[in-house]
Amino acid sequence: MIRVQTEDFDVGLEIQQLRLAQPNIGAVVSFVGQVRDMNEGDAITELTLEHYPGMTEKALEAIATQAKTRWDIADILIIHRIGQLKPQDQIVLVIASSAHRGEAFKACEFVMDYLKSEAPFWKKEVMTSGESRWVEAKHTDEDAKHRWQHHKN
Amino acid sequence: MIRVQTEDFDVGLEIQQLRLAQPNIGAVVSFVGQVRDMNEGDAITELTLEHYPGMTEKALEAIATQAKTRWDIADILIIHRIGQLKPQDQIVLVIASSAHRGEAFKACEFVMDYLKSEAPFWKKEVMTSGESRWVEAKHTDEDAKHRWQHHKN
Amino acid sequence: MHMNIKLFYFARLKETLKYSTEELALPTEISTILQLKAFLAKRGDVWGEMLMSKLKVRAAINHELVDDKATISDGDEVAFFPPVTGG
Amino acid sequence: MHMNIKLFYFARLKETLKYSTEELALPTEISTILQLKAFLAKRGDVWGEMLMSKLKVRAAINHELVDDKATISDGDEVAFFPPVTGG
Repeated sequence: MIRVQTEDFDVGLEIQQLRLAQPNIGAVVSFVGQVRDMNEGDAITELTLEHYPGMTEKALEAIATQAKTRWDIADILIIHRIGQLKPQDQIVLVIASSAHRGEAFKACEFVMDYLKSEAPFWKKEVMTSGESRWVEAKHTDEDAKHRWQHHKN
Repeated sequence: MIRVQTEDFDVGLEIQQLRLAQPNIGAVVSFVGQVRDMNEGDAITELTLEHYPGMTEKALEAIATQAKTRWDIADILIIHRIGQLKPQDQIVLVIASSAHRGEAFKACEFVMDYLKSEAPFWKKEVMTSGESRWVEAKHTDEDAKHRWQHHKN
Repeated sequence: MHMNIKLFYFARLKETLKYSTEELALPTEISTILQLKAFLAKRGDVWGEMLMSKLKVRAAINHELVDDKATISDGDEVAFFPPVTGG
Repeated sequence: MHMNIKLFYFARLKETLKYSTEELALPTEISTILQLKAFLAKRGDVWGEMLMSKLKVRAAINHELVDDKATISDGDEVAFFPPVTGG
């Protein structure tokens, strides 16, 4: 399931729903991303997330489908927030449930690595000086994605 | 932090506490294990978890310390339940927080793999027939642990 | 025959070009993303800088990421944006 | 001189041996886990089966996992249990 929303989300509730939906699975792995209070050495007071309505949802859907094809996964949930956020606000939640913990760990990390380099979201941050700037893409995120293309399972 | 307890735990609350404790971290990875309703082809009605008071806590502490030494981790929480559980009850929670998502994923999975083969817990399950049996250790759990001894980072 | 497309710009591109979206009738000689970029670059300094400079610009056709060689069809939705930074 | 140790059994071992814990004065010739197992195995059928059979039995001294060659000291807490199955 994919959700792109301005509202915050309830991590505990989402994990519980995926867990209870499947009595035959034992493992639920989740990733929560929060806005950091610092970036590139500057204190951050605000972060705005822009997205590409229509394409963003489709890109996330494609990433989740790829993960489900590649590993033995019961379900995947992706929630990504847009709009104005403050330090320590939650940005993103990815949950993968599976009968096997190794599969759930891989699928969840795979989704995050692909989301970071393929899903159309852009961050603009405001510093304590009042100046704002677009966050630069990190090539470590590209590297993280490419890792999955070179190794099996 | 290590907790071995009969009571259930609140995953959302625990994740939030680790997350909010560190304004400079962006990534929180968690694993929740639940009692499956089937094992070895038999429907399960109950599960009892025994442990070795004193040694169990020490073993979990040692695993968390090892993970913190090996990766750039802000904090690790391990909660493991003991006593009588039912299908779909939560058994175990592991949370790792870090500035880098890759480190948090690795530390969380490492803790689970080591917990599964080094922490003194034993499961006894009751089947629908009323018969009970000790759960056999899986050598896939040993394999999962050994994996970490052979690869760097 | 002209192709009619819908164009979208996002993030730094939207801000610098001061365009969020536009409808465009493309001259017949334009059929690839690269040709479209070169065509838009002729609008002036900021356009040339943003679309033809070393700044990485990503393109999508109908919500799919594509490269410079991808061909555009009549009625397509084309988008230009910087490398993504979500998550 | 006798060594006094405290012994613990867990899970399947506790159940089969019908012992949870005991205090033991060890004969002087016993100094390793393997020797302790052989000594306990002499108690009879079930003991021999559980401690000397192909069933994997793990041992801990003072809360640390050890192997058969580990040596026991006076006052130690020694435990025997099956492979663990938590998580």
